[in-house]
Amino acid sequence: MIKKRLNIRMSGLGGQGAVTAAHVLAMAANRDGKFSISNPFFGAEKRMAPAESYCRIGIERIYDRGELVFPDVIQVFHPQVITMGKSYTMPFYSGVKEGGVVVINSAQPLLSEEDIQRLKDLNVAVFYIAGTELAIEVAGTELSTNMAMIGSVSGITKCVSMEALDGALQERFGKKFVASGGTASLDEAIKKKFAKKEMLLAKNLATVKRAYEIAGEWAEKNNVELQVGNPAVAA
Amino acid sequence: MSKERIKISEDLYDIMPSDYQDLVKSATYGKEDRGWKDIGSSKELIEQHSLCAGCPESMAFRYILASLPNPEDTVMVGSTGCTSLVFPMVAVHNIHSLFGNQNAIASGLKRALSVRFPGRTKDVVVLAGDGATVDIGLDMTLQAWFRQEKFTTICFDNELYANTGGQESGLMQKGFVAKMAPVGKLFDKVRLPEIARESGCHYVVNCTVSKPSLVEKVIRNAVHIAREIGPTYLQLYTPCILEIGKNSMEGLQEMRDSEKPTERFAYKEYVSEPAKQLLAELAAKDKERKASAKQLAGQA
Amino acid sequence: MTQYRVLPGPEHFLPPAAASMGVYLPNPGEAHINGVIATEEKAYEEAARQFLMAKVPTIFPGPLVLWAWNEKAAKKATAIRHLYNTLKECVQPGQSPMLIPMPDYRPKYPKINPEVEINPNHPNLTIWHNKIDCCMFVGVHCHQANLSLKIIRGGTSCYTIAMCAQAGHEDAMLSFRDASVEKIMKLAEWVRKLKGTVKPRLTSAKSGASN
Amino acid sequence: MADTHSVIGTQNKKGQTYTDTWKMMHEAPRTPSFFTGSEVIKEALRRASCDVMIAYPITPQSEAAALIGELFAEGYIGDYFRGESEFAVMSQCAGAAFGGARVFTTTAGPGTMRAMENFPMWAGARLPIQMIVTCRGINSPLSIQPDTLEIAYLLNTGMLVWHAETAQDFFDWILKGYMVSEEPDVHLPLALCCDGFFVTHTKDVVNLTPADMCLPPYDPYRSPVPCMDMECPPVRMMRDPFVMKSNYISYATHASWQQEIWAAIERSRKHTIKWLNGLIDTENTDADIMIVASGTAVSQGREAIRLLEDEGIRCGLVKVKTLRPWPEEEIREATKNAKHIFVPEFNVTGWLAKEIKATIPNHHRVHAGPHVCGGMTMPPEIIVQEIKTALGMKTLSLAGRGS
Repeated sequence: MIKKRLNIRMSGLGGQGAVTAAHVLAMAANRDGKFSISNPFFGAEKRMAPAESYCRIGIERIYDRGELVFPDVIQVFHPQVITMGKSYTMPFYSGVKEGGVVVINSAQPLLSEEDIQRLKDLNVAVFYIAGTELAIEVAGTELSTNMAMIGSVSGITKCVSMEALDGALQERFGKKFVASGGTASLDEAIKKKFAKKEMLLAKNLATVKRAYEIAGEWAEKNNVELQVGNPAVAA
Repeated sequence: MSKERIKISEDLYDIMPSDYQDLVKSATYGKEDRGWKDIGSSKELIEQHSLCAGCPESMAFRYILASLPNPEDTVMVGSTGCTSLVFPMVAVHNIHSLFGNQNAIASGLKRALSVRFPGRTKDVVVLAGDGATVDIGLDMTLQAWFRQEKFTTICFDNELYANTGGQESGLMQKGFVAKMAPVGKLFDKVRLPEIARESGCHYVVNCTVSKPSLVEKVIRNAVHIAREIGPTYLQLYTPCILEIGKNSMEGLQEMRDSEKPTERFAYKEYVSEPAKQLLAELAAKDKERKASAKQLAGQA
Repeated sequence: MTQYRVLPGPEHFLPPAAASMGVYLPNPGEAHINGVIATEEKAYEEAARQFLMAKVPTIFPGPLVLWAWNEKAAKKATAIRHLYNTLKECVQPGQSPMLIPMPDYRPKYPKINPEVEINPNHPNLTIWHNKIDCCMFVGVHCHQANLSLKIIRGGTSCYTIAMCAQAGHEDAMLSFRDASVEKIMKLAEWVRKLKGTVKPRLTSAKSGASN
Repeated sequence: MADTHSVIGTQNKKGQTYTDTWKMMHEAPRTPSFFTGSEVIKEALRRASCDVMIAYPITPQSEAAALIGELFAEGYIGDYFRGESEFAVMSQCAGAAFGGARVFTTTAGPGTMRAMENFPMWAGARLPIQMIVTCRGINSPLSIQPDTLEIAYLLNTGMLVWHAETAQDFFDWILKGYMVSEEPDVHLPLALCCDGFFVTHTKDVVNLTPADMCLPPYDPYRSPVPCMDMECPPVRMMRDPFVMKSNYISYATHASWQQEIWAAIERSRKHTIKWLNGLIDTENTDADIMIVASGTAVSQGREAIRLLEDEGIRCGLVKVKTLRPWPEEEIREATKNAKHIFVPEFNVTGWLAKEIKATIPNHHRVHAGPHVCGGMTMPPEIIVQEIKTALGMKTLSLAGRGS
C-alpha cells in the first residue's frame, strides 16, 4: 500500500532512546526532501517506565501534532511493553490502522492467540527482530537498540534512505545537540560507551544498516508493502 | 540625570509653578555633602504630603531625601501603604506597582539601569512598610538579598498595618492587641535585622528616626555600600501615633522612649568586612576633601 | 467606517474612548478632525480657526517641553511661546489667550491652583475656572494626554486640539502627529494668516457633568 | 538618548547589524532549519536585541528559558537571571520595563496563574513586556500536558494576546510582537501563547532570518508614560500613583485610565494587521462548513479538512491569530456564508466558541467542539467525526486508545 502519510508510533521504556529514534528518523526524512515531524510523548521521562515517541513522514506538509492515536506502524522497543503492559494503551496496538505493520524487538514471539487473530483481522503484519542482541553484536552495547529499530522500520517501509540516515546520525551525534533532561543524560551515557565520536557514529550506522537489511528481506519475502508516496501516481 | 539637565525651558520658565522654580533654583541635586542640615536653607525634594499631622514617617521621608548621596541619579521603589500617599510628591523618580513586590521590582529595575547606563551611578532605593517588607513581600525581600542585588532596602517599621486601619503585622510586638489580633499578638516581633545579616546584607541598621544626623549617616552608608558591594537593610521605627493612641506632638517622644538600650529600637548595626573597608576609604576621601577645602579657604 | 464623531461635550457621564468607537489615528503626513482623517493643511486651518473663534484660546504645554531635558525640547518651548504670542497679537478685544502648564501628572495635595496649572487627574477644574473654550495640548505624555482629553470631552464643551509628537490622539477633536518645531511654527503662521477673518464666539464655555 | 532609527546599519557588540525590522522580516533571506519550538524561541531572541530576560523553571517552557540563558552567556542578552517564583519574575520584568529595558520572559500553566496579579498591572502601567505562554493544564490534579484553559484568564487583563499555531509563527511573531507592542499608541504587554509541547517539543522545519541581523533597540523615550530612569521629565514622578478621592481625584481618572488601556488594544489593530498580514487567515470562506480555531487546533483542523476532501466534503478554515485585539469584523465576514461553524479546542470550557458566538449573527451555527483537554491529542479523525455527525452522516465510531 502507498500512502501520502506514514504515521509511526514508537513504544519503549525510558532509557531506550525512543525519543532519539523518532527525531533521527524525522531528520532523515527531512534530508530526503520529504515532510516530517517528530515529537516525544509529553510526560516525565523515567528509566524503565513506559516512554513513547512519534514520527510522521509524508509527501505534503504535516500539521498533525502530538500523540499518535491511529498509527500505520507501531514499534515495540522492549518486550515488557507487551509482557508487562508497559504501554500507554491496552493492548499496545490499539488504534493501529488496517494494513499496518507492528515491529517487535524480541528474539521470540510474545503475542497471544487473541492478539494474533485481532491483528490478522486488521491485516496488520507482525515482524520480530532481536534488536537488542543485534545492537550488542554489532555495536557492542544494548544502548544502540534504538538504531536497530530505526533500521527495521526504514528497511520495511523504505520511508528514508540509508544516505539520509547517515547524515541524520552525523547531525544528531556529531555536533552539540539540544536535548531535554532524560535524553541529554542518555547522550552522555552512550558517548561514554565509545572511545571516539567517530566510533559511536560508525557502530550506530552499522547497526542501522544490518537491521535495514534484515527487515527489508522479511518485507520482500512476506510481500509486505507499506510505503510513503503519491497513491495517485502509484495507481 | 546630571544636575544641569534638571532645567526648565527658558521660554516657559515664567509659567512654571513656583515649587518647580524653587526646585531648580535651590534644591540640592548634585551637592556633594548634601544632608539634613540643608533642610530649611534649601528646597526639599518632597512637596506637601497627605500624611497625618505629626506622623514620624514624614520626618523620616524628609531626612532620607535630604541625605540621599545622588538624588539626581536615584530611582526609588515603594509599596502599598501610607508611604504611597507621599511618593507622588517626591522629586525623585519612583515606582509603585503591587503590594509586597517592591524588592522584585527593584531587582529588575537595578539590572535594567545597569544594562542601559554601564559605568554610571544609578542608585536604587526601596522604601516600604513592615507589612510589605516582612509579611506579604518577605520572599522577595530575602531572595533579593540572597542574589546580592545591589540596592538598599528601607523598612518603615510602625509595627502594624496603618493604611488599612491598624491590623496585626509580623513586626508587631508580642501581646499587642490590634485588629486581627483580638486577644493580643501571639508570637514575637520577627527579627528581620538578624535575618537580613544571615541573608547576605552587607550593612544592617535597626534604629528610630529621632536623630536626623543618625538617619543621614546610615542612609549614606547604606546607599554607598549597596552601590559598590551588595544589599543593605535599614529598619527604621516610624510609629503610627494614630494606632498606638498618641497625639500629633508625641511621635518624637515615642521614638526616644523605644530607642533606650533595653528597648526594641536600641541602635543595632552590622557591617560586613568588605563594607567596613569601603566605609574607611570613603571616610579618608572625605577627610582629604575637607582638608583641601580648608586650604583653599586659607589661601583666599 | 465608524459613524462616531469626536465633538465638543459635555458628552456623557463616562464617554467612551474614541478608539473603542472605531476612530483610527492618522498615518504619517495626515491629521484628524472630529475623528475623520484630514490633510495636515486642512488641520492647520481648522485649528487656527478654532483658536481665533474662542473666547479663551489656551495652550497647555506639558513636562516634555517645560523641561529643557534635551535640545529639541528647548526649541519646541520657544516655538510654543511664539505661537502664544502670535495668538495674543491676532485675537480681537474680548478674547484672552492663556498659556497654562501641565507641570506633572501627580495627584497633587491638597489641590491644584486652577489659575496657574492643569492636572490630568481633574483637568476640568482648570477648564471651568478659566472658562477655557479651546485648548491645545503639547509636550504631554500620550497616556496622560488621553486621560485629560477624554475627561474634558466628558464634562465640558471645550474644543480640544492635540499637537502630539508621536501617533496623535483620537480623543482630541483635532490632532496632529509627529509634532515638531516646524509644525508648531506653521500653526502660528496660519493663525496670523486667518487674523481678522474669523468671527469670535460670543458665549463662553458651558460646564457640564461635574468631574 | 537612544534613537531607534539612527542606529540602523550600525553593529552591536556581537557584530550583529541593527536592521530595519520590515526589511529583516520580509526581504532578508531565510534559512530552513529543523528545530524544536524551544530552539526556535532561542533563535528569535538571538535577533531581538533584548535587554533583560528573567527565567523560572516550569514545564514545558523550561527548555526555552534555559536556552536563552546560553544566549546570555554568549553575550546576546543584556542581563538574565532565575527569579524565585512566577509572581516575583513578572514583577522583576515590570521593574526592568519601568527602567526602560526591552524585556522577555516565558511561563506556563500554574506559573501563569501564580503571576496573574501582575498582568493587569503591566497593562495599566503600559509596560511592553513580551511573555511567552506555553499553555498546559492548570487545575488539580497536576498535569504538565497541553491545555489552553489559562488563555481564558489572560483575555481580560488588558494585555495583547496572540495564539501561535506553529514554531514558524513563534519565530516571526516574537520579533514582530515587539514592533507592535512598543508602538507609542499601543505600548502594552504581549502574551504570545502556544499549546505547550505541541509547539515547544515538536521538531519541525522553520525558516530563520540571518543570525547577523537584529532588531533596532527599544527607545523608552517614545513611551506614552515617563520611563523611571531619572533621565526624563517630569522629575517629580511616581509610576503609578493611587487614584482615589483621598487624593482629591475624580474616579473618572481611573475609569478613563482603564478605557485608555482598551483603547490601546484597539489601536494595536492597525499595526498588527500590517505586521501579521491580518488578524486572521482564511481558506475557502465560500464553503458551507467552516472550522474556526486558534493554536494547535488550527493544525488539527487543516488535517481534518484534507480527510474531508478525500471524502468529497468541502470545508473552509479561519485561523484566529490574535485573541486581543479580537478580530470581530474579520470573523463575521469570513463566516458569513457558513451554515455550520465548528470550533475545535484544547480546553474544557470552550472559551473560543463563546467569543465567536458573541461575535457573529445566527450563532446557532456554532458547534462548540470537538473539545479535548488535560493533554489529550485531538486526532483529525475526531474533528471529521464531529462534523459528519452534525451533518447527519454515518461515521464509524472512533473510541480513543484503549479500545
